[in-house]
Amino acid sequence: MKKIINEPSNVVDEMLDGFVYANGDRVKRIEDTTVIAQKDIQPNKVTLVSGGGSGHEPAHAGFVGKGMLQAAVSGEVFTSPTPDQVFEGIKAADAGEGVFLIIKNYTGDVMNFDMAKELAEAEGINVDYVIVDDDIAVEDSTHTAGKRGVAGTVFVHKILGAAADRGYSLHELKQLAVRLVLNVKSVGVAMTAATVPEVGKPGFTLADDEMEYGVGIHSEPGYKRTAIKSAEKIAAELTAQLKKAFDFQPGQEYALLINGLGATPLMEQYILANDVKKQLSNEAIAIPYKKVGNWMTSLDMNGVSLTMLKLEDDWVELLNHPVSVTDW
Amino acid sequence: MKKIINEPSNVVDEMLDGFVYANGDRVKRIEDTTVIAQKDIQPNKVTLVSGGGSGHEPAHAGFVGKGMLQAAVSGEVFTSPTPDQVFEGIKAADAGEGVFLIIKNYTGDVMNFDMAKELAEAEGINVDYVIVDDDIAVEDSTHTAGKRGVAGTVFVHKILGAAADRGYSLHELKQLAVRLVLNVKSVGVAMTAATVPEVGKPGFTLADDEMEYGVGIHSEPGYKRTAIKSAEKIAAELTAQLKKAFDFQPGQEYALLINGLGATPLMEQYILANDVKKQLSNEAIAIPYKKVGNWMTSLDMNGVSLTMLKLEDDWVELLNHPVSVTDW
Amino acid sequence: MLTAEQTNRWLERFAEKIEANKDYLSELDGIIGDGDHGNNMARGIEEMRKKLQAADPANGSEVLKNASVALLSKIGGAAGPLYGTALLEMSKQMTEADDLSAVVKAGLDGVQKRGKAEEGEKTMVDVFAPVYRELEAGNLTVEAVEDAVEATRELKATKGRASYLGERSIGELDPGAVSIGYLFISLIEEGLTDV
Amino acid sequence: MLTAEQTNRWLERFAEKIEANKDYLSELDGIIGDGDHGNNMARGIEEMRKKLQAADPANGSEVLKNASVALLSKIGGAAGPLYGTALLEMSKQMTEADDLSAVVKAGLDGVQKRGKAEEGEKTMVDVFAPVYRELEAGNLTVEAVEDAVEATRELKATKGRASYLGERSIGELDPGAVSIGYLFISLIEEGLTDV
Ligand SMILES: Nc1ncnc2c1ncn2[C@@H]1O[C@H](COP(=O)(O)OP(=O)(O)O)[C@@H](O)[C@H]1O
Ligand SMILES: Nc1ncnc2c1ncn2[C@@H]1O[C@H](COP(=O)(O)OP(=O)(O)O)[C@@H](O)[C@H]1O
Ligand SMILES: [Mg+2]
Ligand SMILES: [Mg+2]
Ligand SMILES: [Mg+2]
Ligand SMILES: [Mg+2]
Repeated sequence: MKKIINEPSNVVDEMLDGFVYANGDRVKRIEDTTVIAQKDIQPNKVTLVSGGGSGHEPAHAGFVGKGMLQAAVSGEVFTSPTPDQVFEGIKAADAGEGVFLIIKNYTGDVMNFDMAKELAEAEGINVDYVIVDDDIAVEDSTHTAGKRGVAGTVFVHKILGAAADRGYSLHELKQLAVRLVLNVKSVGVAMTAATVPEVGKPGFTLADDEMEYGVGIHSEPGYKRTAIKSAEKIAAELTAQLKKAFDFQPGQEYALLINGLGATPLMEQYILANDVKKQLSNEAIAIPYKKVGNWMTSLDMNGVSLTMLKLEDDWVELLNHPVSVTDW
Repeated sequence: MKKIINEPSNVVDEMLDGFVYANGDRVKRIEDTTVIAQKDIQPNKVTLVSGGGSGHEPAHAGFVGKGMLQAAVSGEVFTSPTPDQVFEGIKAADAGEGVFLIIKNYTGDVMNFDMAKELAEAEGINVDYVIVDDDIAVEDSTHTAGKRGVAGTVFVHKILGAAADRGYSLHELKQLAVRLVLNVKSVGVAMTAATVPEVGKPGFTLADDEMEYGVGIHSEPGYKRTAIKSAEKIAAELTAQLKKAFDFQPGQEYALLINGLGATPLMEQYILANDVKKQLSNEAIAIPYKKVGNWMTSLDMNGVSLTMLKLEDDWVELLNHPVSVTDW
Repeated sequence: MLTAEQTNRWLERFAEKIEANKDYLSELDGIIGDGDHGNNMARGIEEMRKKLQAADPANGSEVLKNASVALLSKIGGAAGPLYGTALLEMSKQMTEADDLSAVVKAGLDGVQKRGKAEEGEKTMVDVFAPVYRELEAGNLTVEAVEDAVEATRELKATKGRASYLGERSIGELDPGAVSIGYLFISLIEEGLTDV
Repeated sequence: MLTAEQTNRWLERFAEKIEANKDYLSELDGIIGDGDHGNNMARGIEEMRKKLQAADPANGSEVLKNASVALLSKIGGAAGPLYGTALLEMSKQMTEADDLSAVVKAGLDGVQKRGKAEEGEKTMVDVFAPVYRELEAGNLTVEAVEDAVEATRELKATKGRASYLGERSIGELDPGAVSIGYLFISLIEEGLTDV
């Protein structure tokens, strides 16, 4: 295992301290917790909390700051944080107008965030939430009832963050969130599995000439294992999946996210972007917003995912709303 | 070779098209060239051009935009661009007040940029330049007379970009650049070598339990091969090298850049940041500016580098000067 | 109701089994899940031990409640809320009746309410539910628990686990079933099923 | 001065050798450099062929100039400016005198001015310089070129190449020395050293 770490059981704690060391002008760590919170949270606005297992950096701490998340809660690697930690995150974020939770659809995350919500409500904090299940690869996969939550969550963070910054109420955020989740879909491909530090070996094995479509960000099984394909063929497969799931109609507008899973260089992500462009130019749809990079990773997994969000109303504007976070 | 590409000989062209597809609101590709240029360059300011071989993404195209570079010129993978391409970059960037070139110290880059400078001057464009040689790992390495130019170049881009945006003349930029280069030093470590697509295998081989200090961003040899060390030990070694090279004095201020080389997850970079923090806290120096992430990569190399810049005057302010680029 | 001392013995034996089998549990989870169940449980167990040693509980219900809080705050993932809920519901039930099968039933109900899994979906429910039935029938044995655990091998993970590679999960034990099995085996080995 | 036809034959033979040895050149560069020399040269050669076929040059000097521009615009890296400069300076010198050794000397001077390398630093200069001396002495042979190329094997890369792993470079040929060797061998094989 070629990793730049110390004790494998300490990676989350050390990472969070390193994160605050590097970005201490913008964020702080709530003492004795795994919560990274925005400094100087503006009062009188609904605030946003997200999080989940670690290993998806820059998600979620990299999105903490004005215009996006007010707190991010980290669990152990690929393991949902516990309710008390999420509760600490909610308290750190609360600015009096209620707290909105963005949860990825994994059994553990849903249960732990739900219990935290109960704890917060018992203390008089208004909490609402959305569960993101954008991964169209498989239904009912490992760790999840229904579809998994993956890179599309990043669009949800961005748009809800902008809306909260513009003064949306908790109720309005919930309504927007529900519509977002219905309109966001992702699908990915992995060349290699991630290696969890405490496990010390890859979550599954792919031969040197194999790749797998639809693998989850915790190395959950995908929908098809095949010989390594060209970027062109990969783009064709991934966009075909999204096309089928969305049922593209002429005149529709979409936002596009190409997401590196951790070990895939930006060069390859841009090559794929070029092939996605060619695929989508065959469709009578417009892509007024695009983003490429590592946003929702899976440790050192080599692979990429494609996310599309069918745009409604002023969502492009919200995507372009200025933020002050570490990674956007 | 597990890469998401098409024809290995086409990677640069496709990457550039993908880059423009994703970031076309900010940048354009000059037709029939490998130049990515800023759209709507402000008149009456000195403009900045940088570039070099491809494979270092987001360097250099990711830094094109207001406040940083006005054009980036890409060569083939790990191969300096040709003089005519650099000349095209200079012409694309020129806004009438002269063009400043930021060159990494490799024999090929220096010669090609120098010839481009002659071509531009022959057409009446004022050109000046700086050669960045921040890598303290080795003198006179493969491809370089003297020290190599690596991630410290990114600080040079940022500070000179801000200074140009504030109206520095070509002469003032040159003076600032010379001082920057004297004050910026880097050193790195690699766990694996990069695989150039057209070559198809790693540039050198490290055993499963080996790493090498001081490897260059084109897989040039480093200064010490050793068993894999903990993040703590790596931080100790790298900061010791920088300490020796700078001769830290009480009261000095430095900017710090932790740079992932392509395949190393952000989690590990932050763990290293935490250990660097511990090392530097033993010194009577201050670190008012810090940045962590993939800035000057080496394709899919697994490794990191550490850069420090001894700060003078208003350099922190220039580092914090707002930019509108894809990756900062 | 179990005494504080009895409950401490029960949970201490459980803790020892988890620690001894930490790597085994993670390996099982590595095959059909994400390989963290042993580490998750061990983290929770360490905290539980600390909490139980520091506490001065009046009865078994309080011990379970303290353990529940400790596990909930350290396990994380899916197992954390499930163990936390199971122990908390058992703790509550213990204050109301002395019937151990009613206590286990409360835990089972809590797990199912929290996790929405039915029997047959290859989760800890597939051990929890038969254990309750055997207890009620008055013949819970170590063998019965082990049989229930073993029976998860042939189940295909569905709720929360199925996939086109669903067959990956067939032929392997469910890690949460194994770990909850240790809880009930510890109960039997400490001789607490007949008190 | 070489005629256009002669010079085209020279460069075409050179092109064939580069293409046939593209992978070999990159492999050599892979050992002591970054493994791109064969690909760099092949890219340049392809462009050179195109340019030379499209052109209608009056004499050898013009052919070399066209080739120079093509190589300079496509090779990149260190080899691009060096080949570009070498051919450009040779082209210039050819208009002034008919002496081939003076022509080669002009190329050598250009390379050294551009790249600042002395003999003995394991670069193409270590072939260029002895080739010039042999030419001047009137006995340049294929064997002499091959010997010069072979001699780079024992040199330790210094300017631009040394390192703590400098020994990596000992025992291997310098790729640029090999490729420029092809240029001069082609000249001899086309019988142009005695014209
Ligand atoms: N919905 C559920 N209901 C009951 N038990 C569940 C459910 N989901 C998961 N489990 C149990 O949790 C175990 C996995 O726990 P663990 O690996 O610690 O958490 P995670 O699945 O989040 O990684 C499974 O083996 C299973 O027994
Ligand atoms: N300063 C120099 N002077 C002369 N020749 C040089 C110099 N630097 C490099 N070379 C030649 O260039 C060759 C490498 O070319 P190439 O691999 O195409 O470019 P790069 O080194 O930029 O990757 C070397 O083998 C050497 O012969
Ligand atoms: Mg887990
Ligand atoms: Mg090169
Ligand atoms: Mg698990
Ligand atoms: Mg080379």
